[in-house]
Amino acid sequence: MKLHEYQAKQVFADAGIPTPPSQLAEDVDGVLSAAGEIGYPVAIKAQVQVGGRGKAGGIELVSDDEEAREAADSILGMDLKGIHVDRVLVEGAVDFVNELYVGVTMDRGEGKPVAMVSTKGGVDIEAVAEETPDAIVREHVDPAFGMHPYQARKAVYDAGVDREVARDVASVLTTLYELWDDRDGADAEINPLMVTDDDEVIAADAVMNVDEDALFRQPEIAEMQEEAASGDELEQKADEYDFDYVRLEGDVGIIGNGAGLVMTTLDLVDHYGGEPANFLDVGGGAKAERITNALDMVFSDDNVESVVFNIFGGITRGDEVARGINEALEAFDEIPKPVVVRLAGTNWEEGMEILNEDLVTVEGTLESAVQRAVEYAEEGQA
Amino acid sequence: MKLHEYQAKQVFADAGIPTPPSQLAEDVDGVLSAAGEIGYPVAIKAQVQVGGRGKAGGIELVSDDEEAREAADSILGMDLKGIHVDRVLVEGAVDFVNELYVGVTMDRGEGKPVAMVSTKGGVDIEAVAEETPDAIVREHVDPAFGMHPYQARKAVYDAGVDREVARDVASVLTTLYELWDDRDGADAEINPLMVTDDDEVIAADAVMNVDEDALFRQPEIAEMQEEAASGDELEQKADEYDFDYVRLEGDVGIIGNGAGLVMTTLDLVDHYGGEPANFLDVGGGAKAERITNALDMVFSDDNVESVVFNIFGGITRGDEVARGINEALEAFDEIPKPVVVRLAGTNWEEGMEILNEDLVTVEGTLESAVQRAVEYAEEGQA
Amino acid sequence: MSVLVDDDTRVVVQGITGGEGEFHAGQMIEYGTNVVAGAVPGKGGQEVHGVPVYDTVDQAVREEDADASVIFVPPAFAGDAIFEALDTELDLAVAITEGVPTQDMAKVNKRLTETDTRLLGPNCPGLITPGEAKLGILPGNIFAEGNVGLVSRSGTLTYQVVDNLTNRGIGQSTAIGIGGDPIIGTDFVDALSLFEDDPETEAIVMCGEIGGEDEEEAAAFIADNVETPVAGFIAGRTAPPGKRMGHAGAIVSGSGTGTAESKIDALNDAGVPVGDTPEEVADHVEDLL
Amino acid sequence: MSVLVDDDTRVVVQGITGGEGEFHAGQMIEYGTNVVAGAVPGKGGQEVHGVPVYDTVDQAVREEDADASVIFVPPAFAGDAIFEALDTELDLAVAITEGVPTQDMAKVNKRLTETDTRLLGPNCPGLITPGEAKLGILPGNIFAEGNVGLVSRSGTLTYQVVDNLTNRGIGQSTAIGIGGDPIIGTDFVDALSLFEDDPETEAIVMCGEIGGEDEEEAAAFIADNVETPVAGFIAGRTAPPGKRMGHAGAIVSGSGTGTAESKIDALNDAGVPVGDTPEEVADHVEDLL
Repeated sequence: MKLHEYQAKQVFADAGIPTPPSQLAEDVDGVLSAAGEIGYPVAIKAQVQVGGRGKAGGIELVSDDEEAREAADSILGMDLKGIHVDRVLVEGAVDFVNELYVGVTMDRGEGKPVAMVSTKGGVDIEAVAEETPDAIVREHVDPAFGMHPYQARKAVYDAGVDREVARDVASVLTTLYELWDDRDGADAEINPLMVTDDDEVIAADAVMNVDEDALFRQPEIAEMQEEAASGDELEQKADEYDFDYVRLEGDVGIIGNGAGLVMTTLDLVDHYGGEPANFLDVGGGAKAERITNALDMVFSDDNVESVVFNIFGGITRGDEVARGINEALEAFDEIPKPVVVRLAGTNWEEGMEILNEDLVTVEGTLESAVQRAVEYAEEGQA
Repeated sequence: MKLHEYQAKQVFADAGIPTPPSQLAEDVDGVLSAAGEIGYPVAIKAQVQVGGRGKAGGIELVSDDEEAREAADSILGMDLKGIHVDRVLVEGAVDFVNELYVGVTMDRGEGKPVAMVSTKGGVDIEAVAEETPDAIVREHVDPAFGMHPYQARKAVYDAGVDREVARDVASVLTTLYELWDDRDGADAEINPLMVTDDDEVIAADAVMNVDEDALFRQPEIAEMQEEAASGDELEQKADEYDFDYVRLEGDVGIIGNGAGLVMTTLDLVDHYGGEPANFLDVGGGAKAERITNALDMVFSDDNVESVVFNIFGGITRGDEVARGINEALEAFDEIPKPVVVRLAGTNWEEGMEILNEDLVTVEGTLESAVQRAVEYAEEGQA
Repeated sequence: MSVLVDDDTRVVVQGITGGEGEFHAGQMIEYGTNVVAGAVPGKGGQEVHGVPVYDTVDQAVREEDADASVIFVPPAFAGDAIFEALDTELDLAVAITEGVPTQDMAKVNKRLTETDTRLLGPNCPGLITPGEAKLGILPGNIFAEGNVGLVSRSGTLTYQVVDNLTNRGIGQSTAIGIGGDPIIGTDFVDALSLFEDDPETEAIVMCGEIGGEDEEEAAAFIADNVETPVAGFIAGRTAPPGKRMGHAGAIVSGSGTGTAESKIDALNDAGVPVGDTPEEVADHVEDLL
Repeated sequence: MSVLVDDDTRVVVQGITGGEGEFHAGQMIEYGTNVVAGAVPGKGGQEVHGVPVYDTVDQAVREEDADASVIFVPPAFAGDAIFEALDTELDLAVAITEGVPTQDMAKVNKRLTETDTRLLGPNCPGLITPGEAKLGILPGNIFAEGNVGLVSRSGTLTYQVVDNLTNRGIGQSTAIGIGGDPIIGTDFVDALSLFEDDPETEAIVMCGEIGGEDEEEAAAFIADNVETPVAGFIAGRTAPPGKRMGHAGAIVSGSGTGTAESKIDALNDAGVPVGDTPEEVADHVEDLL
């Protein structure tokens, strides 16, 4: 779960990392009053979670009321890579001489946290990682001990950070690690960490991704989640229903249990010439209501022309799935789009007995179910 | 550094460990008013750091004002194993059905922390450890990970704690470990941890010893240290001077550098028929002032008839030692007791040049220095 | 003719008094698994399905000589339950729980370097040696005894592939679901190495998916160390880069590795035929046997 | 004719810009020790006694091929400095610092199980191979080249015993001060085993003191594993039970072990003569040679 910049900055500032003064604003007047309090020049930054905000016109540096009004007018309400901008962060501009990068993430391959420092901050750090990997110093952390102070120093000195600010940068990195550790971070990054000409360091941006599986013990972060919710309506609905859902471009709706099996179903739709409309994993052990919600999700996507329901029961039981499908479809006067069902595994026979076959098309294998759904979608488009 | 019971109880209570209601009192009125607020019966407990307070008459259970007044009168001002009692803790008496023991300490042999639980609480736990070692369950903790919750449960269930209170006892043990860890504990113990007939657990005593070497990062504990100061005047003086000092029964005062060498000097005093008056280690790298303080310490002990000064310089320099001895002794019109000096190691020649040999007896070897001091002491007693 | 578990394996079920734990303990027993104990703090002395429950795993191991554990404990307590299992003398701990916080698993991962107990999972379906024992939630009836070893990151995809094999009369020596979380115990390389050392396993099926580099590493391991023939499957060919597909494993980094293409190429380079569909995987296995 | 260090040992001094660090780095160099670098955060690029200073130990090891470190860092930062040393490719780290919090050392002790770097100390005088190298604060002029290995828990007691030996013309192969803290790196058994394996060490002196059970363990080790003759000394015979004498090691638990008597008995049982005075120890060594 990714925090908005303004949320992450607050979390960082509370932990003692220096950040510029800033205020959130929702309209032009708010922007002007914030800028007045902070003092020009200020940056006006769209609070949407898309990459490359700056290049897309979502960040402007302004030095008086007139410029601020103009920038606020243009950014508030704009559509940034498909997301509507309804809030901006007004932030004191920092006069910097250097831009650094510091970050903490989980190195999945090593199975341990890694702290990173680079003097090539302020740019696309993924590109730096790709093109000049040695420009990013990586220090792995033993999660039982946590990050030792010397490790922060080692990363900072090895990265070639100036000796004048090295201690402060090491201290920011240490705090960032502790934050990442305390808050169940997935990634925590500052890019750029600006260095001013009087050797102050200040976090000009803030990224904080939190492990969704740990939100139960991060109540403050969980509270931020609502505010941080994605702009896409369908994805918001998926959040509410607590589904793993990804919207795609095609017309064959897909529902299944287990990421691997659902991905395989997508692959087969492609294999048989169709185009998947979505990825939707109901997870393990879904009960009837969850199945009903899944159908609701998929039908909410106007692009969908057919649905394939592929359940291989382990922990999930075929009878519950059948009950859910019946309930969902019996609520309609007319079934919106054809639904193909394939049930296997735990209690599949019981499921088949329960399933109202007037409402769905039943197939015995994954391959035939997908082929049938692709055919239906082609008919729908025709 | 050992906290008083009332200080340790406060620390434990702040961490969420249930303790009985209690108030500190310094006079009879204070005891009565505290007892009035808490409600009878209460225990009146002398706040002195000696073992076996109860047996020595330092703890009394009273059930009305009259008994309280009598007990307060007898305990306040009493001399408990050589320590004057000037404060008592007035504490609500707990009606218990069982007494447990829980503790956390450093297992020096293993080099790791160990959590302990026993159902034989309420008695001398050292005796239990000696006689029925299996009655104390020991769970070693990996200090990098800290104590896992399952470890607390394992210790508690293996000790045979009743299932009705096991979860609460495990929770107390977990908190005790965290406290011990956060506060740089040497030992943290609750004996007894009382179990009431409605299955509540409550810490009826509290022991907390803190690593003196870690006091620099435990400001709250360090502040308690003054209040917790030992009752012995000479040992208080040693605390002020920051010496490792132990007062003994004999008449040969001993000053040296390094615990092993000082102990060896004591052993030699004994070997040559004398009796050591004290152990005093000035530590490594002592400067002149510290040497002056050491002589002041030893002369403050009225039993002392002679002093042997044995310095083998490594980090400590002979010239500094000589300067300190001169300063200390030149301040007297008459040297109080004969001082024998033996200097070796770093800068011993420079020291010998500086040393005012009119004020001291110089010896070239440890053995001869000790023998001479023993002779002086015998002459002094004669 | 199996790896890791057989009908001698003595199983303790952590969380046996919870809904899932009780249900699947029953299913395991029904399948013939030798479930000898349960472990649930505070429930010691009870019985579930006729099996004695202990307060701690250690007690269960001591009293019932358990040598493997299956963990059905809610995610908030699963990390602790895994540590509890790892700190006994068990040979194998199987963590079924889905949704264990990644930082908890990083700590577990550290402990794994210090213990001889093997971990499978978390967020995995467990493993099964058909006809002998199943430890986990796999639907026993789709498996058949045989000589194909199967290892998979995905639970339900495993069932799908097994179904295709069994329907053709191809049985399995052991099927291992390693789980799809970012940090897991037993990985592809571990499982491949177990099957390679098992004289009765005559072919191996490896089902991977997009994200991470485990399949690439497995391919390199196969090229150097595995003589038993291997057939592969990779889920997620059509997943768009940068999108998260279900569990955390399924993120395509877009940086060359981690994509379906990179994994399939690596496997092909190691001489492993990769099927486009589960049916094609079964075709390949038939060819290899 | 030495263990652990000789004139090839390349030494980095952690904390070389502090008062003690600078003084003793000078003393070490004067003695002939090959001090190749200092390490102090923020002081990289400076020089002390003509030796280059680096910001991190890792840089010093990389740039100057250091293989041993001596740590003069204040107690609050010493634990971190020890970790820094242990996490490089150094063979040996010697921690002189007195007053390192015990819980910091418990964590260090855990790391020692995971690294190949040997730790000596903390709160120790270091070690010396007379005529070749000294790492630490021992006064070099009292030592003489020879064939007696010495290991001691106490710094100044070491000097005393060495003085008695040198005065009789008995030189030392290497003298090792292991330190008296509750948790230390190299212990008696480690040091005894090094001397036993050194063909040039013809006798060993072991100086212990009251508290703990290290001397008892060492005695058992000697009985089973050490053929080189050993003489012993135990400080604290007259210490009253329950009193703390200086550093934390010197607590007599009163429970049978840890007392001077128990240690002397254990050593005698292992065939080790124990002197009543440092002079007597020298007598024993003369007999053993």
